[in-house]
Amino acid sequence: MSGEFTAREIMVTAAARMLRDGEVVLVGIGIPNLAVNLALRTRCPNLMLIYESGAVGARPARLPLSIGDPALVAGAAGVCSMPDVFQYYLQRGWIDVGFLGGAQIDRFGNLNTTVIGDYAKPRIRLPGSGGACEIAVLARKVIVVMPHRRRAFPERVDFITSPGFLGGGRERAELSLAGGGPEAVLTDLGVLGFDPETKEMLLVSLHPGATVDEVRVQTGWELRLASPLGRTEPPSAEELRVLREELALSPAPA
Amino acid sequence: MSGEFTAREIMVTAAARMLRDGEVVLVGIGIPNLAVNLALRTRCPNLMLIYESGAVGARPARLPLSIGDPALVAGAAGVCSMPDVFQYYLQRGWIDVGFLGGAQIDRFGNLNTTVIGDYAKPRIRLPGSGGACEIAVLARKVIVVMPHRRRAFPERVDFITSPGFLGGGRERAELSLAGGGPEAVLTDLGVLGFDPETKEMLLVSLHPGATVDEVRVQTGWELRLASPLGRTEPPSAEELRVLREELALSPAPA
Amino acid sequence: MREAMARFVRDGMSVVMEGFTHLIPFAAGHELIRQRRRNLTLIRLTPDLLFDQMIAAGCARKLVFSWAGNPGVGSLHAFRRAVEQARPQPLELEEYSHFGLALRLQAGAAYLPFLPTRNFAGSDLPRANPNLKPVVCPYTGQQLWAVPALEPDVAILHAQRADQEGNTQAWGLTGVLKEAAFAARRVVVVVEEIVSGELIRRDPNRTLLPGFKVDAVVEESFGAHPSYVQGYYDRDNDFYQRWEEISRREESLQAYLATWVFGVSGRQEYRERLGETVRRLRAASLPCEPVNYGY
Amino acid sequence: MREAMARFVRDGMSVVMEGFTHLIPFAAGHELIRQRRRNLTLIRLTPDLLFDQMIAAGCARKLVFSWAGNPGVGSLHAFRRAVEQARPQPLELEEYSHFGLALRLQAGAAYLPFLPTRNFAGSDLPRANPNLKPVVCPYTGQQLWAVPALEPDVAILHAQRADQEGNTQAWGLTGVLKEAAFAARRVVVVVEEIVSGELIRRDPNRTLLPGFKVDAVVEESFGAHPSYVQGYYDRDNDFYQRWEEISRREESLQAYLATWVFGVSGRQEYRERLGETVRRLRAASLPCEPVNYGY
Repeated sequence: MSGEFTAREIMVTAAARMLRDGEVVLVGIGIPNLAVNLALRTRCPNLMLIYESGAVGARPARLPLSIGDPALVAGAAGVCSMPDVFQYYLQRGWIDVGFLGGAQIDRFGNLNTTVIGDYAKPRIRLPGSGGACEIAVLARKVIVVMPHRRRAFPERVDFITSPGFLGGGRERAELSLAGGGPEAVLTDLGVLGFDPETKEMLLVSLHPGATVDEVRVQTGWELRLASPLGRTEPPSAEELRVLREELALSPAPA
Repeated sequence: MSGEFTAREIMVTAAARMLRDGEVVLVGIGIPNLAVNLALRTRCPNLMLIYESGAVGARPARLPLSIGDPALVAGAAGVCSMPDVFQYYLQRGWIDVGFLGGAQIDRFGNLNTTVIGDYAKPRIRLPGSGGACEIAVLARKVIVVMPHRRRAFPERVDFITSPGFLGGGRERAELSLAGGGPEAVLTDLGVLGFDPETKEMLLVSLHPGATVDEVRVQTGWELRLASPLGRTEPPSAEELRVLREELALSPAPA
Repeated sequence: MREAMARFVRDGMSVVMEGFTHLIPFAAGHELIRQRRRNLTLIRLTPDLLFDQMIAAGCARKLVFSWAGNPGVGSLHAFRRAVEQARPQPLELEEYSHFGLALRLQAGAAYLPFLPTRNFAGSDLPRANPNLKPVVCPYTGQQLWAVPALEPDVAILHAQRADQEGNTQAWGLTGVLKEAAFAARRVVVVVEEIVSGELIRRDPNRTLLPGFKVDAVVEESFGAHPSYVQGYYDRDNDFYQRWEEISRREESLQAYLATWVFGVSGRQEYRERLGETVRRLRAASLPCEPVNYGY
Repeated sequence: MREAMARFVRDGMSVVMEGFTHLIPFAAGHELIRQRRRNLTLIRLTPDLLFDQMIAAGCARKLVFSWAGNPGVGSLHAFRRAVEQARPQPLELEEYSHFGLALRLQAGAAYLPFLPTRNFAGSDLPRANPNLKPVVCPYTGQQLWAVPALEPDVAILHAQRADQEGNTQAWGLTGVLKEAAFAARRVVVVVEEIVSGELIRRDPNRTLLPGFKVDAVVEESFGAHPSYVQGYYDRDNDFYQRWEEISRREESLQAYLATWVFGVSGRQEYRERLGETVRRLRAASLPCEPVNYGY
């Protein structure tokens, strides 16, 4: 971690920078919510925020603790039922970007939020899919945000809750999944992308202060590096101000 | 026609008497609408009126010309989309009674509102199904109201828009149609029902002034009679008052 | 209106124009007639006077529909002339029931290639329309019927109000407006009033369509006449009844089009020509009680 | 509340209690715990604190769900103890994604034996749950996934208001409330206020459920706490965060139930015990503008 910002702050900032103005974004709670709200208040004033709870075009006056917060409804452009969100918005192809996180992500971008261990007799029972499976299958692109820890980056996830590129290569394409799959993984150490052919995860850019060794120690397979390897621009003063003041992000480590 | 009421009036009255209080009724325009409103204002104050347009629990302050009249919406208990009407109300089995009419009805209660003549090159092009096909298939029971004319009562309809008992006997049951099929046909001459076994149409009751001969002349097959054959109770003074004053039914012949 | 129709509707396109009795986009239809669009595939549950006029004007090659009548009055005569006598030109028909066509739009809106239904068993409709196909339930083994998705090139819809971003609110009967909008590639919404985003956002549950699904908003007061707009003006039942007389003969129908469609530059002139009728149809005041969105 | 729960919910039944974050029927759940219902199949997209409490109280034999966490906070610990350690008893799981479970209710509501979706391809969920089956599109030949209809014995739902006939209005997030109600054999609605039919009928578009689909209406002010009711009271986010601490150990969770569920006769006493919290959560005024239903 650099002296002037936390690991969590650069992770959120890097995620926010993945968004383009005018995109329709399906927002989850926690870091994705922070990232989207940061983008909305800096580079992307016309981002369209949709929550799987049914709040459309939300303009929350406070940072919501849940994706069903009343502040997401009051002042929203619309409210719709959850069957409408999943069928008319997500399945129909209107969601440009879906944000996901998880307990595990693997070499080909598959995500696990279901169990650690065997499904029938799990060592740790996680919350499950929620809307993650359908976002992974159907959103035009997926952005993953999660801290970079070795146990969270195994070569194969214990359970594919939300499909990435499956076994890599053309496997996702051959199953005709409607959405494009993961585009980037933002961690507290760097920005990762996917090889266009093999669909294997690549380290694209290192955050200030992080090293390739550190990333490799925290990754459960031999991680390939993009060439040339980039350096992430640190959060700007304005980005930090919005995060700390407007979004009340406490500067605790991620 | 008897001296004191018109053929249309007894047809509407007979139809109204088929309803039981508290039933959920899918209402069409014209005679069904008159019948339901007559029942609502006389014997069945708790009838639940649903229009396929989506007006639920309507209490129209004026007699609607169309099933989408704004008077059906103002003061209604609810409004829903047409997919909801067809799926959550009708297909789900919540419609106790559907009213239908048509250009033709046959010996087994099948209705035609599509074409006279061949489908590809029709002699007369009729409006088509609208909601009639699904009402005939899915409503718990169907009540048919139409004037008794030989050309409208052929042995076989030119086109089955709305299935009754098809070829009779167990044919409807074998196709597993969710609804029970036609229960009665109310004409300006009498009340007709269906044989519980053969599902053939029977004359159950003659309206005042009508004769069996007259009915037979106006029916395109050898119509069987129920035994004993009933006599329809004429419209009461109260029924006529509601029809003429509250529902503004002009005393023109049907 | 002129620009929106010219920009979004081209000859040969499939166009869904919905609104069940309520909110029928007549102003848009008249503009398409004036622009002499041709070979359109016109899609509506109830073709109504709107499509009767467009058929008479020669805009339509094909009709996808489920009930072609003048509600509570009788036949659509231009429709019947086209089908029975191929005048002014033949009209291809693709016919459903209301449920069937609504379900096709719902499948299109959900980007599903088909949806199942318990409807149609025993009816001759599947024989008349090969688009209705059997499908077997993977759980029960029972046979249901399926309809294929319908994805029109353009949806033209009328509503009470929208904001500049296209967030559209409608109340009263909404029919299949939402399904038509989500099923179509492009969406043009005609509204009685363009209002502030602030007003829309004070009651988000009234929003039928989100702005990102709407490609253009056209403000056209009285744009649904002779149909109606709840809270704005009543249905012109007199005109629906007069249409029987007007449309019965091709000449009187063409005379109607010459005066009321080709003879006006747009809806404003149409409305001025209606004169007293506009006042007669004006809606009474029947406001709902506000609800609280606070937390 | 006591009579409604006793009358409609019996041991062994399948019970859907919906409300996505908003309108969660806690008062009803607490009453079911007090009545010591057993062997229930509990159905909710997000089991939330409500089912964590019911699981801890021993009401549940089986859980049908799609996301079992404390939103924005962490785990549901009673749920995890049941699954990971079979404490206080084993809990059978039937697991979907939100879309999948919402679609099961939608199929049930529509009386269809199945509905198709483009979801699930590539996920391990179909391997974990044999209820997800492939289905082939009769038009395109492509493989989709299907979910079977879900038809719970009872739906228990919370809403802002209803009239004596059961016509129920809700605004803010409505999640899968409508689908759950139409899918279930019986429906009990808990509302903040029973209001006049007149008020309901002044705004029919707000009606979520028609009276004939509702078997009982229970008036229970503050009945959704610690979740929220738009326009009435805010979500008790503090309590959601405190639940992490309360539920982490079985003893403290049972102590909570002893005080706040078994230790009160009903929601009124619960509310009195909350004291200042009730005032703190009271909703601000943020009314919408009325619309006109005149014609």
